[in-house]
Amino acid sequence: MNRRRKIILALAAPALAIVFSLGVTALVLVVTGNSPVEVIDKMIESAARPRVQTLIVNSAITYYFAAVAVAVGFKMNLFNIGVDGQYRLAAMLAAAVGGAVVLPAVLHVLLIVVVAVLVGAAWAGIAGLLKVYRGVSEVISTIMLNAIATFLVAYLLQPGVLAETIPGSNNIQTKPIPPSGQVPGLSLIPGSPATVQVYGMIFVAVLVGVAYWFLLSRTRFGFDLRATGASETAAVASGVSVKRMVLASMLISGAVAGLVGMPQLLGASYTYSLDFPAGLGFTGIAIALLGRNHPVGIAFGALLFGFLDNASTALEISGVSPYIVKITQGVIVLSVVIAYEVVRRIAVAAAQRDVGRQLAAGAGNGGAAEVTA
Amino acid sequence: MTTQLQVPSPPPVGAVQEPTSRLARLATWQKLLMYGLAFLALLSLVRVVSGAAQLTSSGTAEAALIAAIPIGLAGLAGLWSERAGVVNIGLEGMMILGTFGAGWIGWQYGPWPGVVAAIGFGVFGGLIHAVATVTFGVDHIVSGVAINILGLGITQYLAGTFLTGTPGGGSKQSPPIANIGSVSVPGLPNALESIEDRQWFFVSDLAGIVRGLTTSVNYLTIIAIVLVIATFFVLWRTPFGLRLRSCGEAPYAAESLGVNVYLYKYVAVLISGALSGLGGAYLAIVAASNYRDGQTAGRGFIGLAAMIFGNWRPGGLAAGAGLFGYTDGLQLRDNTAVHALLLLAALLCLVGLVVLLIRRRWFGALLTAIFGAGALIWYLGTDTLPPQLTSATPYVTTLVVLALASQRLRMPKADGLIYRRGAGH
Amino acid sequence: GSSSTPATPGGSENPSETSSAPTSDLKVGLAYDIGGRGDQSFNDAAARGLDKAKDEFGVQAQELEAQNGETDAQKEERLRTLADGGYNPIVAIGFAYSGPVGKVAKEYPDVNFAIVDDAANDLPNLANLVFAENEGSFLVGVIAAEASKSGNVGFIGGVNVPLIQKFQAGFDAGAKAQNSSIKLQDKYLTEPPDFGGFNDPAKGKTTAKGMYDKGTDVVFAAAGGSGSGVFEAAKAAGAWAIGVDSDQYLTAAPAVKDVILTSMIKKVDVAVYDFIKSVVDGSPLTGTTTFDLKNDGVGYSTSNPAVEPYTAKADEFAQKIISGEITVPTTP
Amino acid sequence: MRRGTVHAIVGENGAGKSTLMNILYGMYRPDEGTISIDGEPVVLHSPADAIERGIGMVHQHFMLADNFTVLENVVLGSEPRKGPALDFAGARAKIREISRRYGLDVDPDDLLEALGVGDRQRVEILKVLYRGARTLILDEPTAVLVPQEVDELFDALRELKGEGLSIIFISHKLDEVLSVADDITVIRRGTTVATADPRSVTARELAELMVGSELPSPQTTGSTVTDVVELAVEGLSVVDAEGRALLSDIGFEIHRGEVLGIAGVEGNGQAELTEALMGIRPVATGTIHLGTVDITGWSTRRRREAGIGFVPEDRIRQGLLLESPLWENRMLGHQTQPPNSRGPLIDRHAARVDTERIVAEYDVRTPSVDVLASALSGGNQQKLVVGREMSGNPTLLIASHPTRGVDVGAQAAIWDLIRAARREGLAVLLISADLDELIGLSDTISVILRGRFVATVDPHDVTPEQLGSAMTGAQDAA
Ligand SMILES: Nc1ncnc2c1ncn2[C@@H]1O[C@H](COP(=O)(O)OP(=O)(O)OP(=O)(O)O)[C@@H](O)[C@H]1O
Ligand SMILES: Nc1ncnc2c1ncn2[C@@H]1O[C@H](COP(=O)(O)OP(=O)(O)OP(=O)(O)O)[C@@H](O)[C@H]1O
Ligand SMILES: [Mg+2]
Ligand SMILES: [Mg+2]
Repeated sequence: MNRRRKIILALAAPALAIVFSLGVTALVLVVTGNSPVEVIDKMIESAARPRVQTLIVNSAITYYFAAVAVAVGFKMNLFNIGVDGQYRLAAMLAAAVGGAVVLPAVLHVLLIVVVAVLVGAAWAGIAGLLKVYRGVSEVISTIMLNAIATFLVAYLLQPGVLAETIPGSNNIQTKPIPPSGQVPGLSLIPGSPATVQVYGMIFVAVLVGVAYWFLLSRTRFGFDLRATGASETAAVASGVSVKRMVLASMLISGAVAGLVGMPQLLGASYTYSLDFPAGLGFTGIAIALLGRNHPVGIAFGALLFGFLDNASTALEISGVSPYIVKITQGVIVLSVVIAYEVVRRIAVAAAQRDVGRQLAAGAGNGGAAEVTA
Repeated sequence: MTTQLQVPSPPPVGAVQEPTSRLARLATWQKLLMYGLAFLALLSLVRVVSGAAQLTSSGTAEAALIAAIPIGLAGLAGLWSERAGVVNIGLEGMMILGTFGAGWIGWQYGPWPGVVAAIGFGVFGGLIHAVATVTFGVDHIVSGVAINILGLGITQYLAGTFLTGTPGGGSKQSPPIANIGSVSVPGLPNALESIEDRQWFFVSDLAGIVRGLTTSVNYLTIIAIVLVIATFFVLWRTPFGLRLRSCGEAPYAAESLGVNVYLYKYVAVLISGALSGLGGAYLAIVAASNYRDGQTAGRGFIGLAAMIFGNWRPGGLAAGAGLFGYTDGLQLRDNTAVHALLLLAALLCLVGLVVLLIRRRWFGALLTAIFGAGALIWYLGTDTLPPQLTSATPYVTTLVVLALASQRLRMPKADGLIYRRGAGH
Repeated sequence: GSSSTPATPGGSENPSETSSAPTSDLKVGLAYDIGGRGDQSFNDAAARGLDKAKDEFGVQAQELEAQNGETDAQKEERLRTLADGGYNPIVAIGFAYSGPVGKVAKEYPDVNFAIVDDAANDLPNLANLVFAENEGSFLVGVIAAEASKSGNVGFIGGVNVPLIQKFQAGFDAGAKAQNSSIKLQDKYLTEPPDFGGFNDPAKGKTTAKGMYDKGTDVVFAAAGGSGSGVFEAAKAAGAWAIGVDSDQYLTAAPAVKDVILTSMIKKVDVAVYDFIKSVVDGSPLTGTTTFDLKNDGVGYSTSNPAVEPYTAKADEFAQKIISGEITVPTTP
Repeated sequence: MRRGTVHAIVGENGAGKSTLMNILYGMYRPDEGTISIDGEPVVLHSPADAIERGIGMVHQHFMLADNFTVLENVVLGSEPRKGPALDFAGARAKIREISRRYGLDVDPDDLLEALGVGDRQRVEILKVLYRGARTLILDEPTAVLVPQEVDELFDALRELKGEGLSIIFISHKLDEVLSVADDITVIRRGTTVATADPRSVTARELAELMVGSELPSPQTTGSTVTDVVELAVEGLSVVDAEGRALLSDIGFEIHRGEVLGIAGVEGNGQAELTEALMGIRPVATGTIHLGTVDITGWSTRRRREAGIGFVPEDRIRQGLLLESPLWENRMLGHQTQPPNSRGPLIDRHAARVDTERIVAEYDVRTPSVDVLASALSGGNQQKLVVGREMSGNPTLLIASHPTRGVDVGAQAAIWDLIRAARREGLAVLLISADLDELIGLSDTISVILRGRFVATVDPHDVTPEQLGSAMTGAQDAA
C-alpha cells in the first residue's frame, strides 16, 4: 500500500506537470488568438516524420552531454554556468587539431575527443582553482570565463591564426577534419539515407550516462561527491577533502562539457565555424534540472527539449510564433520541479509518520505501565 | 567558535564601546577615501605617462555610469532577494521582461509609463519566482533558470504579437521611446571643463570624473543612485529592513519572533523583480531608446556577479558595477586607454610588491614581481592590444580583482535555503 | 529604425507598381537567418523584396526563421520542409545557410534555390546573391572624409566577422582615397559567436560617443540594431552618422534622422526580388550574381539633402571603381 | 499553572515537551483541547499571537541570527521606531535597562557571532523580557550552561517570579528542577502521567516517573588503563585565520583502555581540539602520535582509516547526511573501509547488512535502513552515529557529547558499550557537558579553558561543583 502510493505519486508528478505546462501554453495561445489544438496537432504531426525524429534525437544527444556536465557540478552544489564557454573553446581547439593532423581513423577521432575533453576540463579547472585557492564563487568566475572564452575563440578563429577563409563565403572556419577523423552516422532503420541517421556519438552519450550513474552511485568517489553536496561539513568530518572534490568535479564537469560540441563537429560540420551552435550550456542547465540530475531523467529531459526545439518549423508553418516553445519549456521546468517538490514533501511526511507510528507501537508494547504520583 | 570566554563576572561597560566603534567607522570612510584618491593619483600618473586622456575623461566617467547603472540595478535586485534568503538567478529574465515592458508601453504612452510597465513586467517575473521558491519551496536556482527561459520566450512571443507592424518597430524591436529627460548641476560642468582641459596632474582627472558624473544626468540615473542609498537605509536602518534581512539570516528565529517570513520573502522577491524591471527600463529608455530583442546581453548575470563582488552590500555592489562599467565604457571608447591599463597593472603590482615585501610574503612578492614585469614589458613592447583582448577587459578585470581581493565574502546565512513555516524545531 | 514610410526599398530601381491583380501561382519559400522578419535590418530587407514580389506577381510565400543555437542539420530541415511543401523557389538569407543550401539544393535538383551573402557553392539550381559591400562602403568613406572637418572619422561594426570587416575595409579605403592624412578609428561591439553587437544600442551609443569625444565627426555604423544608439550619440554630439543596409534617413526615429548624412545601401531586397522575378519570368538566375556599383546593387543614399555637396566626389570615385581603375580591398 | 511560579515540565526525550511548548507559543496548532490564559480560552495562530498575549519562549535550540548584533536580535519583530527608522538609541537604552535589572550582562552592539553560549542564552532571555512577556517558556535553558551560570540563571528566574511572571521550565536535570520549580508535571509520550511536588519528591522518584523504570547511572567499573600509549599529543596549538590562538600548547596522553574526559565550558577550544585531532583543522605547532606513528600531517581520511572513530559535537552538521538513507549514513566516514567498500567501489549490500546490525545492537528505532536520516528522532540519529563510530574496532574514539539528546535508557546502553570497548583496549577522548557523565566514565579529567588545559583532576574525588569552578576559571582567582 505504501509502495503503491509512492509509485503513483512519482508517476503522477511529471505527468501532471506536463499537462499543466501544456495548459499554460494553450492559454497563451488562446489569449493571443491561436488554436492550441491545431498547434499541438502540427507539432506531433511533424514529430512523426523520420527526419524530424532524427533531429530530435541528435539535438538530445548534444543536450545530454551539456546536461550531464552541469549535473556533475549540481550533485555537489557547484553551479557550473560555464559549460557554454567550455564546450565552445574545446570544440574550436579540437577542430583545429583534428584538421591539422593526419592519423588512422580511430586514433584520429580519439585524439580530437581527448583534446576536447582536456580543453573543457582545463577551462573549467580555472574556475575550480579560483574557488579552491582564492575563494572565488564559481558562479561569477564561470560567467566571466564564458565571456573570456568567447574572446579567445574569436581571436583564434581568425585567418592566419587557427582558421581559414572559405572561397566565396563570408564564413571562416578551422581546417576541415578529414574523413579519418569523422564519426559516421547511425541508421536506426538500416539502409536509410544520411538525413535520418543519428550521430554516431550517441554511443558516447550512452557511455557517459552509464559512467555518470556508475560513478555517482557505485564508487567511493561518487559517494564522496554526493556527500559533499548533501552536507559539506559532514563530508569534511568523514574525511573528504572538499578542495579536491571541488577541483575534481569541476574537472569532470568541464571534461563532459568538452564533449558537447563533438556530435556536431565529428558527425556533421567537421569544422568549427562562425555559426557553430552556441548557448547549449544554458539549455544544459535547464535539462539537468528537469531531469533532476539523474542520468535517465536527463535523457528524457533532453528528448523533450529536442522535440520542442525542433517544432519551430511546424509552428511557423501553422502561423504561430515559434517562441511559444520557449514559454512551454520554461513552464515545464518550473512545473515539473514544483510537482516533484510537492510529491517529495508528501513522501517525507509519510515516512516520518510511519517511523513515528512504528516507534509508538514498539513503545506501547514494551513500555511500562503509567505511573501517577 | 572562538575561544572567547563567558565569564559571568563584571559587566563590560557597554557605553564605552559606542564612541570607539563610531570612530572606527569614520576611520574606514577616511581610509576608503584615501585609497580612492591614491588610486586616482596612480591613474592620473598613467594618463600623463601614456597620454591616454580617456582614462579619466568626463566622457569615460559618463559612459561608465551608463554602463554601470543597469548592472547595478540588477545587482540591487539580487541584493534584495538574497538578503531575504532567496537566490535570484532569474535576474536576466526579469530584466528582459522589463525591456519589453518599457518598449511596448513606452513608445505609445511615453517614457514614464514605460518605466512603470517595465517595473510591472519585472514584478510579474518576481511573482513567479516567489510562488515557486517561497510557496512551493522549489530550488531557487531551478526557478531562476526557468524564469530566464520564460522571460526570453514571453518577450519574444509578445513582441511578435504586439510590435509587428508598429511604426518603426517590428517583431524584434519597439518603435522609439521619447527621451526621459536629464539635468545638470548648473554652472559646474563649464567650470570643470576648463580644468579638465588643462590636463593637470590629478586635478584635471578629478575634474573630468566629477564633470562626467554631474553633466546632463538622466532622471532614471538619479533614481537608480537614490535607490542604492535608499536600499541601504531601508535594509539596515528600518524595522522593515531588519525583518527582511532576518529572513535571509535566520528565518526560524524571525518566525519565532512573530515575523511573517513568507510575507517578507514575497515582498523582497517582488521588489527584486521590480528593480530588475527598472534595470531593463534603463537599458531600453536611457542606454538605448527602444526595446530590442537581446538587448540585455547577459547584464543580469553580470549584476549578480557585481552583487557577490560587493559582498551582498549596496556600497560594494555599486563598486562592483562601477568597476565593470568603467572598464566596459573604457574599452568601448578607446583602445589605447585599455593599452595604458597595462601600465596601471604594472604600477599596481609595484605597490603590491612593496606591501608584500614589508609583510615578508616572499612567494607572493615573487609572483607579483613577475606579473608586474610581464605587464610592463607588454606595455612597452606594444602600441595596441588585439581587439578581442580589449573587449575582454571588463571580464578579465573582474576576475582578476576577485581572485586578488580574496576577501572573505559573506553571503546571508540562510541564502538559498528552503524555508518552511514550523520546520525549524 | 522606423518604417512608417511603407517598404520603400532604398534606391530601388523598380519603383513601378503594377496595379493589375497579380496572378502567379508560384510558392516562394524564404528561410531567414536568426532574427527573422522584423529585425529592422538585414532580414527585413529580404522581407521587403519578398513583399514587393508578392505585390507584383501575386506569389504566395512561406517564411521561416532560424533559431538560436541551431545546427546546420536544422537549417537543412527547414529548407527540405519548404521543398517538400512544394515551395519553389526557395531563398536562404545569410551565410549561415551556405552548407545547408549546398546540400539540399543537390537533393532537390528541380527546385530553384538562392542564397544571399554567400558564393561558396556552385550548383545549376542555385543562385548566389552576393554584394560588394566594400564598394558601397568606399563611397560613404569618401563622403565621410569630405564631410569631416576634423579629419577624423570612425567605423563601428556590430560583430567582428569577415562580412562586417568588408564594410570597414571599403570605408577605410574610401576615406583614405579622399584624404590620405585622415585619421581612422574603428571598433567592433562584440566578438563572434556573440552576435549581440547587432542588438545592443547601448554599446553603440557609448562607442560612438567615445569616438565623437576624441574628435571624430563622422561615424559609419555597420551594426544592425545597435546603429540607433550611434545615431543618438551623433545627435548629442552634433556630428554626422552614416547608416547601413537601407536608407536609414527614411527609417530611423524622427528625432535623429537629420544626423544621418547618408547610408551605405545594400539592396538585399532587390536581390531577392530580382531572383524571384527571374523565376517568374522562367529563366531562373543561377551561379553567382554580385550586386555591386556597376549594377547598382550597392550604393549610397541621397535622401538627406545635407549630402548634396559631397555626391559629386563620391560619384566620381564610383565611376573609377566601375571602370576598374580602383579596386576596393575586402579586408581591412 | 499559577501566576508567579516556576512550573517545571519533565519527561524523557521525545515525550512531547517541546511540542507542547510550541503549541503554547502558537507555532503548531493543537488538534484538540484548549489553551486558556487568565481563565479565558484563546486560539493562538502564530508566535505573534502568543507574544501579544504575553507569552515568550526560549527555544531548546538557539533562535538567533549570527550575523546580527545583539540589539538586532533582541528587537527583531518588536522594533522601536523613530519616524520610519529603527530607533537604535532607544532600543539600546532599553536593552541596557533590562540587562541591568535582571543581571543579564550583554552589550547590545556586540555581533552575536562573537558570543559564547552563556551570552547567547542571556540574549534569548533578553528577547523575551524585551517583549514584556508575563509568561516565560524556557525549553532546556540549562543544557549548555555550567553550574555557576545555572545558578545565575536561577537567580534571574527567581527575580522574575518575584515580579509576578510565570515561568515554564523544561529540563532533564532533575536536581535543577527540584531546586527551582514550584510545581512539576511529568509527561510521557505526549500525555501527562503525573504531577509532583518538588518539596516531597526525590530526583530518583521523578526519574522513575519519567521513564517508568529504574534509573541507570554512569559508573566506572574498575580501571582498565594499560601502559600502552595510544594517543600522544604534544605542544599542540591551533590558530584562527587572523592568527589568534584557539588552542595553545595542549599536551596529553591516552593509554589503551583509558577514558580521558575533557571538561570545559562550551567554546573553550573543545571543538578545535577534536577537529585538530581529526585533521579537519590545520595544526599550527605540535605533534600528534597515534601509537608510535606521527600522524600530525595526515589527512582526516587517513586518520580514520588508521582506526580513529569520531562522534562529532554537532551530529546534524558533521555526523549525518539528513537527506540520505541510513545505510549511506552508516558509510559516512568509513566509506573507504570494509564492509562499506571494496577498492574504489562501494558495497551497497554489505553496507546495508551492517547497518541492520547497528540498528539492532544500538536499538535505533527505525522501520528500515532505507528511511532517510531526517525521519529519525534526534536520539535515534545519535545512536546510529555512535554505533557507526564504534564499528570496525577503532583503537581510539574521539567522542563529543556522545549521549547528548539521548534518553536515559539509550544513554545507559551507550555508556555500557563505551565501557565494554574500553575493556578491550579502546582509548577514548570524551568531551561532555554532562559532568555526571564525565565523572562517571573517565579515568582522568582535564579541564580546558581558553584553549589551554588548566587542570587535571581525578574523577573519583571531584564533585561537579568543583569541576564547574575550574571550568569557569574561578579557581584561578582563588
Ligand atoms: N507529522 C508527524 N507525525 C508523526 N511523527 C512525526 C511527524 N513529524 C515528525 N515525526 C517524528 O518525529 C521524530 C523526530 O522528532 P524529534 O527529533 O523532535 O524527536 P525527539 O522526540 O526529540 O526525539 P529524541 O529524544 O530522540 O531527540 C521522528 O521520529 C519522526 O518520525
Ligand atoms: N506533528 C506531529 N504529530 C505527531 N507526533 C509528532 C509531531 N511532531 C512531533 N511528534 C512527535 O512528538 C514527539 C515529541 O517531541 P518533542 O520534541 O516535543 O519532545 P521533547 O519532550 O521536547 O524531547 P527532548 O527532551 O528531546 O527535547 C516526537 O518524538 C515526535 O515523535
Ligand atoms: Mg525538546
Ligand atoms: Mg529531541
